[in-house]
Amino acid sequence: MVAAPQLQDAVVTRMERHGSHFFTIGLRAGSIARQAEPGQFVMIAVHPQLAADSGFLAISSSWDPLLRRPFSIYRVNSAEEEIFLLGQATGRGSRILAAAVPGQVYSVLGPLGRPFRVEPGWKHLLLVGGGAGVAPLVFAGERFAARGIAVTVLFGFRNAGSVIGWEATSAWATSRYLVTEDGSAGKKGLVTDVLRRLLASASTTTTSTSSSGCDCGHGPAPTPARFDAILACGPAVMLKATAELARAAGVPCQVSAERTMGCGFGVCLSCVLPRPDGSYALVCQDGPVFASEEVDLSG
Amino acid sequence: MVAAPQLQDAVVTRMERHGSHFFTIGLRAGSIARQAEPGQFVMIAVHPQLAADSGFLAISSSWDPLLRRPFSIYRVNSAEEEIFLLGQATGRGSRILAAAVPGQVYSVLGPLGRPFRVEPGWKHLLLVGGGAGVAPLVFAGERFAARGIAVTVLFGFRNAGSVIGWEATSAWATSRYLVTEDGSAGKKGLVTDVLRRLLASASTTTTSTSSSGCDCGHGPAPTPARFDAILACGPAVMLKATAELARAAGVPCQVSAERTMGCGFGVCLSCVLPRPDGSYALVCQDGPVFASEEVDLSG
Amino acid sequence: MRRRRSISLASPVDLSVDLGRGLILANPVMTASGTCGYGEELARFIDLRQLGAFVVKGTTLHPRVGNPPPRLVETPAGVLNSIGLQNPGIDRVIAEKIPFLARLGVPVIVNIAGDTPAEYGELAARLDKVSGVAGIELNISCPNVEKGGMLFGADPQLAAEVVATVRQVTRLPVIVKLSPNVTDIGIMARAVVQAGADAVSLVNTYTGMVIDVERRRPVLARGVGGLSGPAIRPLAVYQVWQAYRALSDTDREGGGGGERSKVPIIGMGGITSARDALEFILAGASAVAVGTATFVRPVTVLEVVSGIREYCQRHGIRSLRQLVGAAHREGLA
Amino acid sequence: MRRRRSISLASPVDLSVDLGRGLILANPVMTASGTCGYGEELARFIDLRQLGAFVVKGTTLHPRVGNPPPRLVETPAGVLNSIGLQNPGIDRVIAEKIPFLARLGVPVIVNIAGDTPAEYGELAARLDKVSGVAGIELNISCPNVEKGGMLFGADPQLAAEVVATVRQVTRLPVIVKLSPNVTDIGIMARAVVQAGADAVSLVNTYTGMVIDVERRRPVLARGVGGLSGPAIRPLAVYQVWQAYRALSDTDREGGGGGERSKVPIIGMGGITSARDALEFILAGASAVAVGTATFVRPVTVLEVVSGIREYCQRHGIRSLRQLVGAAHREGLA
Ligand SMILES: Cc1cc2nc3c(=O)[nH]c(=O)nc-3n(C[C@H](O)[C@H](O)[C@H](O)COP(=O)(O)OP(=O)(O)OC[C@H]3O[C@@H](n4cnc5c(N)ncnc54)[C@H](O)[C@@H]3O)c2cc1C
Ligand SMILES: Cc1cc2nc3c(=O)[nH]c(=O)nc-3n(C[C@H](O)[C@H](O)[C@H](O)COP(=O)(O)OP(=O)(O)OC[C@H]3O[C@@H](n4cnc5c(N)ncnc54)[C@H](O)[C@@H]3O)c2cc1C
Ligand SMILES: Cc1cc2nc3c(=O)[nH]c(=O)nc-3n(C[C@H](O)[C@H](O)[C@H](O)COP(=O)(O)O)c2cc1C
Ligand SMILES: Cc1cc2nc3c(=O)[nH]c(=O)nc-3n(C[C@H](O)[C@H](O)[C@H](O)COP(=O)(O)O)c2cc1C
Ligand code: FES
Ligand code: FES
Repeated sequence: MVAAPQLQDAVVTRMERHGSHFFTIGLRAGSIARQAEPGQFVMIAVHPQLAADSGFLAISSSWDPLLRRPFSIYRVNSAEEEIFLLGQATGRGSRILAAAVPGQVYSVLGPLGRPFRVEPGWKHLLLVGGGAGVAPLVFAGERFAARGIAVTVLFGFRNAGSVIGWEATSAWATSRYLVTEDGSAGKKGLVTDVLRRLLASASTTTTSTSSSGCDCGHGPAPTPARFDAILACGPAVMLKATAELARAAGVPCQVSAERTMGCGFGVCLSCVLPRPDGSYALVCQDGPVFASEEVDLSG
Repeated sequence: MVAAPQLQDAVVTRMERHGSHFFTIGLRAGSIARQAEPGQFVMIAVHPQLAADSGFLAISSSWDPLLRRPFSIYRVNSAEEEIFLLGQATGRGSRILAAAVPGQVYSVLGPLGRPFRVEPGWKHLLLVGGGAGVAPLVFAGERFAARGIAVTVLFGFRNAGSVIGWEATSAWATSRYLVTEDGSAGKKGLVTDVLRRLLASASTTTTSTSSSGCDCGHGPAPTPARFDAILACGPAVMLKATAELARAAGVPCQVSAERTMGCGFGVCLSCVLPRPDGSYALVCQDGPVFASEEVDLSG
Repeated sequence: MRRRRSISLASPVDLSVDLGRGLILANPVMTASGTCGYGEELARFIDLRQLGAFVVKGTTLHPRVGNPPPRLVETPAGVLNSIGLQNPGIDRVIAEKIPFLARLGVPVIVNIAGDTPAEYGELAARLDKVSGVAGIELNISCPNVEKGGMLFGADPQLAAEVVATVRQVTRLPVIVKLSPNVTDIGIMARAVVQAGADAVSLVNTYTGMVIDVERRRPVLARGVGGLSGPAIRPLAVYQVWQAYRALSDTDREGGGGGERSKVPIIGMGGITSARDALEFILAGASAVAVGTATFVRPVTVLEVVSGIREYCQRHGIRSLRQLVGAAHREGLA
Repeated sequence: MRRRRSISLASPVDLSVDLGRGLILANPVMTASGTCGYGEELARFIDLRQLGAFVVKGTTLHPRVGNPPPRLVETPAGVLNSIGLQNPGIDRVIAEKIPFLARLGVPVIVNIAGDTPAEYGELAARLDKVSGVAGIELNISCPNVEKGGMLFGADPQLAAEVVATVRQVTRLPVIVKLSPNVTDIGIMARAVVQAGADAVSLVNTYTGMVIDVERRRPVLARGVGGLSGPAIRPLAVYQVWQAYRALSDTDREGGGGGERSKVPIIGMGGITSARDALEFILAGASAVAVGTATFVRPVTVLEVVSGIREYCQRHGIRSLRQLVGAAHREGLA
């Protein structure tokens, strides 16, 4: 049973902007930091909060944008009761949030959703991430590696300027593969190019050194037997391709899906993803992490 | 002819909070700083601005609160092309603005409205201000004193904790009178109590030392002949009482009025104040400074 | 000037509301249908027993999968939704959903939607004796389904027919949820009250559309959706104001002799705080519901309860009833 | 998938709009009546000649002082106003206000409001030969005056009567400004077009109310007001969508043989940027107007012009006409 989500006023402890679009924000959110599991997310209000109005309850400083925004938990610093989010400033809400300053207070709801599920006996995980989608994978890698599981990382980005979350993986990854669309960092190509080779080599060899090598500058790294599971997060088209390759290779695959979310906790019914049987799953409650065959990722 | 107002993106140069409600904000706004005259105001968007949306023109980061807020120009630092506003955090908009941080960019429209008018030959002005209403008077005193006009200051506040703009007057005021409603700073009472005495003594003596003395701790100051005019700004009830006392004493009185403003530049017709003939004046265009007999201050 | 009695802050305030047919709520604040599911999700954030009533998601005779996504798009200070009444159907709602709320003891109002008057009747009949169900809300104003919905909500005769059908099969209080997408909501309010409604609730969402200019088509899969949230509040307050005027001369069916009884109005649309709720009450609502704000801040509905209580204490109001419609009486001076 | 022709960014885009009776605007963007006075104030911020047209403040036969304050109150992402048609009367507008705009050469559309059909006729007749006046907009939808206004705007027969009266006395293009406070705006649109309107503009403001809970009465002196601004945009886009559908089968009077001519719709309600304007165009508007956004950012209306041009260039659109109503045609997949 996943712990109950909390509504917390969280102080910004750190705010860093990376390149022109990404930012990482640290928030002091004790009970979320304590309970969060990899794959879970928070809903954060994009405007800082003000104190209560005299006599009346001021909910937010502004009603536009109205909705909170979902962000995966990227890292947790338990000692400091901090959570970190890795955000991409794209639309109105995330750009407003990107203006946060340490010391300001933001309202955060979480942790929400179902986390990645690692089964007993799993020894080697492959994390496949694209863009800001690497966020929950970094948390997952850190946590699961600490439990002694081998973790291979395969991250893809548009170009060198948008590489994010990569440094954080060096502390615990068994092997790391970096690709960019234009080849300006790591190998040129898509994650699926590398994934295809990784799965092929893993299924034909029992113990091997990665044939494609590690493009992160650390030289070839040893790759254990085969992957017990793939955990993936990123653009829908990447998730779909990853799921298909995984299925073909017979490797269980969990994907973290994204959908417009009105509430994040199951009451608005907006975040639906079709199941193969035509009914709908709620990304916020049944997900965001799904076994890839549970949902129709193109729906 | 008053110069044309400008729409400017102004960087916050300074932000200070005073007590629990007041703040002064410095903004780099070249053409406004150069053109502004005492009594004029700006309309400021309460949310910081974001860069333009790719391909589309992003106007503001948020549409709620929608309207700009009017603030009098409190001081001008011409050398640095800075304007200062003295704000009171009361409702939603001003409280959001009060969260401004140096370096952020705010959209400012101004200078707007008609300034205080000082006629040739005027030698002594009395400034009567209450609460945040002292803002345009500080600018007026500074400017007119620099032109060699004697300026007496009479400011009233609720209590010691809400005294604001008082320090700034010491550099140029001929005499200063401070009152608070609870007597926790200056003399206990209302500005009208002191005003009544000032006008009485001024009209009976030609050259006098203020009979009520200066309550600001600087000891009695010399008061020249009589006041050529009173410039007043503050709560409506104070303005009305001041205008009446001025009329009785035969001293010309200009008041800076406040009204909800939709636009600040004459197109929404929301900021109306009745004239004695039943027609309406626009506070943003015909004012905010009016000769006290031009408008019905209770309307 | 109004006189203010100086009473202690701790003095008790009577917040109870009589919705008719014996349904008395401890306080005037409820959840708005479709914004709080069937209670289990919200129960993780608040104690549902402190609500005046819990209004469940719109329920139909047969299960509905709802509309394809996207179902929701944000608008300035609002959201546009097209959920399409996704729900497990009345039988499963009765078997699996209502017991949870019934156990808590919070009055449950079931929001129902049908394609025909007969379907509304059938739904109401099945609910009539279900333990825990305190009232029925007829959703005749959903803009997000092909049939029924809006049609009934915009036609006084059709609406009256639905109400009359339901009235015959249930002794539960019947609340009719009105659409604001009409020229005169007062006509609709009178029609349903004359047909036997015990109360009216308003507003449901306003029909709207957002277009994705890059893809040159509506964002929502079904094109149109229903607008809710703070953006609509001034419109909704006005609709309650109008409905209150229209109902001022209309007796509640069975109101009997004696004092003229007003038909209670449940006001909603963009409520985010006690202040907002009080706007509706002063405009004529006896009770209020919180919808979209729950998405943003799940504790809102209880903050509204405590905020209203504080307001009454601060203003020396002993009974909330004093405030209902007070903005009409204080006049425009 | 839509094909995108790759053309140079500098390629010219035809933004012109034909509003009928020879009134051709250089671009589709105008000011909304009552939000830009008679031009002098706005001219301090923008070059009015770059506008498609300038629509002046609602003008009446006799001068009006307007409603007592407060006349405006902010709402979530909107404003509620009750100005009450303050204006100096038609004679002074003709003598003192129009010459300024006429000299600039921007097409002037005069928004008029009367208490009776005859008054509309009288106003139109006086404007018929005034130099610089390019069109007349009939405001049959103002919620802020006692008589006329809304009454005409909610009744297709009364509205048609007003239009027919005006049609007889002027050869200027007649635009009818519709109220959104109706069950079906399509019925109103058809009625006024059949009565001789050359174009329709929509929406005027939505009737709303804000209550001051501390004073327990409406904030606005007249109680109700009209809601405008971003808050209403999704509602207004939908109304344009509906009007476009309704008018798709309705010929423009005098449209003559040959190709079926659509009646142009001027869309407005919450436009703050080119993106917003494009929503209206894609929903079926041939032109758009910017109202409340001008208060917040006086340069908006010109930013919309340049933003639309950029959009067309980026998407390889040679003529804006290709986009009008395109969201209907691209279908909902
Ligand atoms: C479970 C989950 C976890 C996520 N984790 C991350 C993360 O760790 N880092 C990160 O950068 N992004 C993450 N996203 C995506 C992020 O929520 C969106 O980028 C963000 O909501 C966009 O908001 P906006 O205001 O910038 O865009 P706007 O275009 O202004 O948003 C308008 C509306 O669309 C919704 N929306 C827009 N894009 C998306 C999207 N891709 N997914 C879901 N809703 C969207 C918004 O929430 C909002 O309701 C996650 C999404 C989900 C559902
Ligand atoms: C010409 C002029 C100069 C001003 N100069 C100053 C100044 O130097 N320092 C200062 O602290 N205040 C000044 N004010 C008052 C200041 O504009 C208001 O306090 C402020 O707009 C309140 O906004 P809010 O968001 O805090 O209140 P809210 O209650 O959220 O505002 C809601 C609406 O009411 C309007 N409003 C509320 N109170 C006032 C008011 N007193 N006057 C006008 N509109 C109001 C707001 O502009 C807004 O449109 C001035 C007002 C005017 C008209
Ligand atoms: C996502 C969503 C789903 C809704 N579903 C229903 C419903 O099933 N039945 C109903 O009567 N109203 C439904 N409504 C309308 C709300 O109950 C309420 O009338 C409306 O949202 C206005 O209130 P608000 O602004 O507080 O949300 C729904 C509203 C939303 C936003
Ligand atoms: C303060 C104000 C005054 C208005 N006056 C008029 C008017 O005189 N005549 C008219 O037809 N519409 C008038 N309108 C309506 C606008 O022209 C426009 O239809 C409406 O505001 C919606 O557009 P917007 O959201 O861009 O403001 C007025 C609107 C506002 C806000
Ligand atoms: S986001 Fe509301 S139900 Fe999932
Ligand atoms: S504030 Fe708009 S006219 Fe004065």
